Amino acid sequence: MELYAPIFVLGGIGAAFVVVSMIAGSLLGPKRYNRAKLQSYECGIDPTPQPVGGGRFTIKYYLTAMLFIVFDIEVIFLVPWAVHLDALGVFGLVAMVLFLVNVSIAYAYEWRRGGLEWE
Amino acid sequence: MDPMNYIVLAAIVFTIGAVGVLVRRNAIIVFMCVELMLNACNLAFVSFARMHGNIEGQVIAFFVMVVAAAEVVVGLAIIMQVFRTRRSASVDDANLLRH
Amino acid sequence: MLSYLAAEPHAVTAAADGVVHSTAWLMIAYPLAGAAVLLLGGRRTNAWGHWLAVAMSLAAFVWAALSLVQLLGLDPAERSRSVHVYEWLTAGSLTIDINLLIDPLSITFALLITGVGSLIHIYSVGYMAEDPGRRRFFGYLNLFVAAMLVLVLADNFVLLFLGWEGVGLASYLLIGFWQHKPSAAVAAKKAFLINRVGDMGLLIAIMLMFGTFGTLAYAPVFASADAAGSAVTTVIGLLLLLGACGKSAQLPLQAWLLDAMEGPTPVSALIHAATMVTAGVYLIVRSGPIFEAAPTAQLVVTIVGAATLLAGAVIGCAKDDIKKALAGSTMSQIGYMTLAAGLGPIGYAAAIAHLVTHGFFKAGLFLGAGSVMHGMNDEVDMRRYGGLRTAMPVTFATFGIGYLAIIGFPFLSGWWTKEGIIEAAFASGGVTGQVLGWAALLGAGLTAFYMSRVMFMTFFGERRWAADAHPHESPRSMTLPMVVLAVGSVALGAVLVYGYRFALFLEPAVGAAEHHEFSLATLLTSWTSLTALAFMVAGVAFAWVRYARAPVPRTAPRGSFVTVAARNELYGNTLNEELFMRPGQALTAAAVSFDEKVVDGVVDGVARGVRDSSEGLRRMQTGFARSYALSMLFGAAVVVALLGVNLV
Amino acid sequence: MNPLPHTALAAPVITTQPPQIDYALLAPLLVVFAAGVIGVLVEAFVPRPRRRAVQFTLAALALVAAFVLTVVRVALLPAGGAGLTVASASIAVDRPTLFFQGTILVMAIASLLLIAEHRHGESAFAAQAATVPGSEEERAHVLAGSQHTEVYPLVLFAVLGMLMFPASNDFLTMFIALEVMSLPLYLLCGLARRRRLFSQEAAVKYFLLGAFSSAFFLFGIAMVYGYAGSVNFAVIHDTVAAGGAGALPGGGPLLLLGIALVGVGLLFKVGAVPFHSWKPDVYQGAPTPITALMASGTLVAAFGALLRVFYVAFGGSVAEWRPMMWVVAVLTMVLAAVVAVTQRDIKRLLAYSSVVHAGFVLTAVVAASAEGLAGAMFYLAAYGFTTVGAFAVVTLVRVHEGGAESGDIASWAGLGRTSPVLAGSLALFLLAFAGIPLTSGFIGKFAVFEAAVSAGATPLVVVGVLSSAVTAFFYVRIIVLMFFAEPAEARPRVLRPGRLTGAVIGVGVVATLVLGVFPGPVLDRLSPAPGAGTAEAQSVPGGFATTADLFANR
Repeated sequence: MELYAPIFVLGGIGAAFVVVSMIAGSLLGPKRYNRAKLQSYECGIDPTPQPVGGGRFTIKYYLTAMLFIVFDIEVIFLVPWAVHLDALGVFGLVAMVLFLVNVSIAYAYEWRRGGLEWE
Repeated sequence: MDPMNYIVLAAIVFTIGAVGVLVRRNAIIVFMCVELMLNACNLAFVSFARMHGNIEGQVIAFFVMVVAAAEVVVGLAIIMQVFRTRRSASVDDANLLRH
Repeated sequence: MLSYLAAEPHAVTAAADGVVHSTAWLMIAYPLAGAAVLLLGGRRTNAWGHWLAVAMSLAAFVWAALSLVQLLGLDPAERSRSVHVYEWLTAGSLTIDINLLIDPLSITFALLITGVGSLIHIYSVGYMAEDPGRRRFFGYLNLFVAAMLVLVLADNFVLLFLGWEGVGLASYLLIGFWQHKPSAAVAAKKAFLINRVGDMGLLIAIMLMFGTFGTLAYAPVFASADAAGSAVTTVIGLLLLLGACGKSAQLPLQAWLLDAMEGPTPVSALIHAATMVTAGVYLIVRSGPIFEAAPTAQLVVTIVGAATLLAGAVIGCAKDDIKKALAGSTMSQIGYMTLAAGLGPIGYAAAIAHLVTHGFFKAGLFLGAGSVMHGMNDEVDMRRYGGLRTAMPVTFATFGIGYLAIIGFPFLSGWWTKEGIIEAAFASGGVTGQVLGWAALLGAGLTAFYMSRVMFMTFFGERRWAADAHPHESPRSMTLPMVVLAVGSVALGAVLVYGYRFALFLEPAVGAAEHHEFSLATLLTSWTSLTALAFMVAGVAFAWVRYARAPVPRTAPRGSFVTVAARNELYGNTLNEELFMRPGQALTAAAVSFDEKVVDGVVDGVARGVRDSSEGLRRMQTGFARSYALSMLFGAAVVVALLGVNLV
Repeated sequence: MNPLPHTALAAPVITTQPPQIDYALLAPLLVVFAAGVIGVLVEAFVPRPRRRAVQFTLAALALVAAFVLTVVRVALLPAGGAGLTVASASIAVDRPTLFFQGTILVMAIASLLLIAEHRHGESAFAAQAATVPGSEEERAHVLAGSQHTEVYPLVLFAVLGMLMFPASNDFLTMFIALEVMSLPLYLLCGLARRRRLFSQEAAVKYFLLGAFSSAFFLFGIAMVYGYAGSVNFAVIHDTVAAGGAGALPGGGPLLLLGIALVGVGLLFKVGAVPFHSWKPDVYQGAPTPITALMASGTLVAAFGALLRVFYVAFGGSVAEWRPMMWVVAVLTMVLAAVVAVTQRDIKRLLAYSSVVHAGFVLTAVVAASAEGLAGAMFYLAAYGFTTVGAFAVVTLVRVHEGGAESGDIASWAGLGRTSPVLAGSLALFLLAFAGIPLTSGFIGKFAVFEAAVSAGATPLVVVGVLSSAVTAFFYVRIIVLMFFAEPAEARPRVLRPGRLTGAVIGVGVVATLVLGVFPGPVLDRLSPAPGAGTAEAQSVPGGFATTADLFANR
């Protein structure tokens, strides 16, 4: 149990800091809202396209996010394969190539059917 | 530390997810609760893998992550489509089919 | 795999079986082919289809007759033959073969079904001449004959069940044949519902038999019935009885038969009088060894039979509709057979003999009724008949013979066979035997009364016809079958019963029973026979006083041009009737109301209960995905709990 | 729970040997998968007008080829013994697998014909699913004649999952198969051309509840893994059989919890009460050809998996899970039959009927014997043919020419007069559902009830018989309505069956009759030859030491 004590302490400090600073900020900080502050990105550039009804992002972001998840998650299989590349040999290589071909076919479909176009 | 505690934690997380599915109306949140349940399963798998000293549980956890991602994509697509039709993501609004 | 062939000692190969027996399946195939051609052939077969149906039915009859000849050529001990057709299904350790059992009992039935069936086919050619659905009608009739043959020729319970369902289907189709009449549709539905109860009993009995005996072929099941213990056989017996009650319209499942009279009259004659409704009796006699191993079940069978024979007779007294009066009579007569079948081997031959003769005279009576209706513009109310004997002489003569046969007029068919049942009832001994015997005797008196009532109201007395009625004799194709059936009603009883010929013939199938030396003198002078005769005379006399000597009140014609005076007369007469025979009326009213309120009430109540709970459960399907998830979680909790029990 | 000995927490040993894979035994799966992938490429590169023809040809060829390969594989199995396992024992190729895969492929081909049926350029699927129902955009797509040819690869992937599901020999493969089967089906449910709100709602419900149930399934797997330290069925079975040697100390409760939760996941897929609530809604909302696929193929696959899990992995715990199956089977047979009585929509009615039939098959599962397995297999095949045929008939009865399907049963009144052949076929299917003799339904019921009775589950069979009496009532009600009732005011329009739909109905009729009249050859083949078990070790009827010996698992 002693082994974990520093971790718990650190975690406790971190949490306390978050809570305290949020409360303190809302109590102490000045509140002057303007248009720029309410925007999604406070860099001054308007998001395209605009959120519908103020605040909600358009569906296109979700679409891209979904595509990202699908292709991103495949790396899960690449890492263990890479770690044991030697032991798995040709079999592993062929298997991984086939796997990547399949993923690229999905990518090709996405691309040809306009999933990657913003408008 | 008794590794069984992780299993208990997994069970608790799983229960939280299950309860969330029952009490939340927003389809996205219902769905997130399902993902929570899957993650609880993953926690249980890796804990058991540790306890048994074999690797199967970890391998399963990897696969579960991929499956969960695929499920996210399919699920979000469906929920999004319904939202566009009904302008509502509440699961309770979709009840034309009943009795 | 225990197949029938292994256990049956005198089953022989096809080669040794002789041509007729080895091709016994043709008996079924002929009418089945006829049905297929008629039902699938469409309008092309309209012109000649009915003759094809008649030919197919006759062919089956010829085959049955040839089978009988071949059977008689065998040594009595060899007279139970199983003919293998093909292996139908193998499920685990159970193999069901399509085997046909040719033995005296099944051949008797096959002859009755195809013989009476053919006559009724011929009759229907005339009766249905004007009906646009005639082709379909004959298709169903042929289908019925085929299914009924499957039922009686089966050598195992599964095949029997196939035929059982088949006749149910054909009966259902034929009751609802005139679908444009809402009452016919309702009647068909009622028959279906009530029969389901019986069928379920049979099916559960079959499953229990499989569970107990590990096979469903007759021979091995019956061989081990004794060893199974009386608790099991009693349950099986009672379930079989439930099946029999449904099919044979015995209490408490009798309600459908009266409504079934909505079907065309030839159907009432063939299915609801001569053949299908006797399938229950066949089932009980065939399953004799099971009942013999379960005395309690046997006792219940006899009680059901006795109660039905009285209830049916009382209902027969109350109905003005000629077909419904005859239907009540059918119930009552089948009650006799059930009673006898419940008495064990001593009663089997009596039951089957009565079944055969009843098949003839009751079919004849129904065909006669149909002929009357045919001549009277489909009028069924006997109060609108009267004095028809001159207008329809052939119908009168044949109906009259059937009438004399059913009331047990000496030396006609019914006398011989009913006497057998009464005697068997008394011979079974003890208080039960006395009660059953007296019930049978009382039934004989009631039979005489209500049948005389039908006879007098229809053929005697003044003419109470509707204004537009022009009664006329029916065409030759209708009267011919009636004549043949009348001949059977006269002679068949003596042929079967004299010298215990029929009992000896059936012995290989149902087992031997004690019987003393036959002598006509003892039969004539026995006290039961004399008492029955006295009851019969009393019944006829009473009916004569009530319906032949006194004028019969007529009810309002359907055209509703009735005068108020006629109505008053009717009311007055009703009052007279009420005063004159209040006890009888009360009894009949009670019987009818029991039939309508309690029995229908139970059937309706069950149906309504299912429907209401269905509506309630339907509401649980709320359409909310979250409530579905909740029910899943609930289910998961139940499942976990059920497995958690193992830890305790 | 006691802390584990410290040695158990040692770093896992990783063995990395490339696995030996017998590709010939996996050929049907690979063919279907390859066709699905090529289908995606077709979507990407083949010009729009030719896609449908190419996709249909590709899918049909792949399914037929897979079926042929499945039949050929029967010869590859060693004589005697149950079969082989492939790919590190993750897939079992044995007689049940081959039977289930063959059945699934036949059902898939039939459903594919319904999916491909076109009238006036219209299929059962939305022109463009991404458009909002009722919008201008949707109308534009309809007018342009757009169509979703993605349906074909999706169906192929779903079929791939179905083929893997009953063949899986470990829980990981089974879980993947479950998802590969389910994910495309979720999407396909939402693609109906008409009544799109219903369809989308069906997709959402199916998806949310399906994901919910697979979470239970997965947690159950985790528990079983925790008990046995492996997800391989044979290992789990052996661990149980060895009385827990090699299992997690004190892990008994884990196993029970695992059995329960895995059971929940599988019972959800077969639609047993109380996990059935998705079925009526989804069956009603989904495009009818997809409903046909789910009611036949998915049901067969799910039962195949259920049988394998409970007979092999949990084959040593029959006494533990039997009471649970009893309760579920009784609930399923009784409640679904009762609810079905008052249904007014034909697809909902068929959905409840599918639930009841699942209950009948569960009685065979309860038997835990060779007969139970054979009975369930026969029942599923027989039911599959009949139900595909029934749904094919449903696709033809429309509100008006070119309109939506007329699901309201009341509007089917008098159909027997206007379309005797169609109504006759449906009547035959309904009679088969009701279990009337000389139809496949009777033989199937007989086989499963017989198995249950031999296993001593007579009360269950009594409930089954009562329930089938109730079901007969509502099936016959439809027949009566079609043949004996006056045609309704708003008479539906009955389309002439196209060649594809006609073929499906025809095959359904023939299969229903042939399996009813001559079931012998099929039933014979399903009854396993007495196994190697010695006479003393025959705890399972038919000469098997355990239910696991009915399958190949090593």
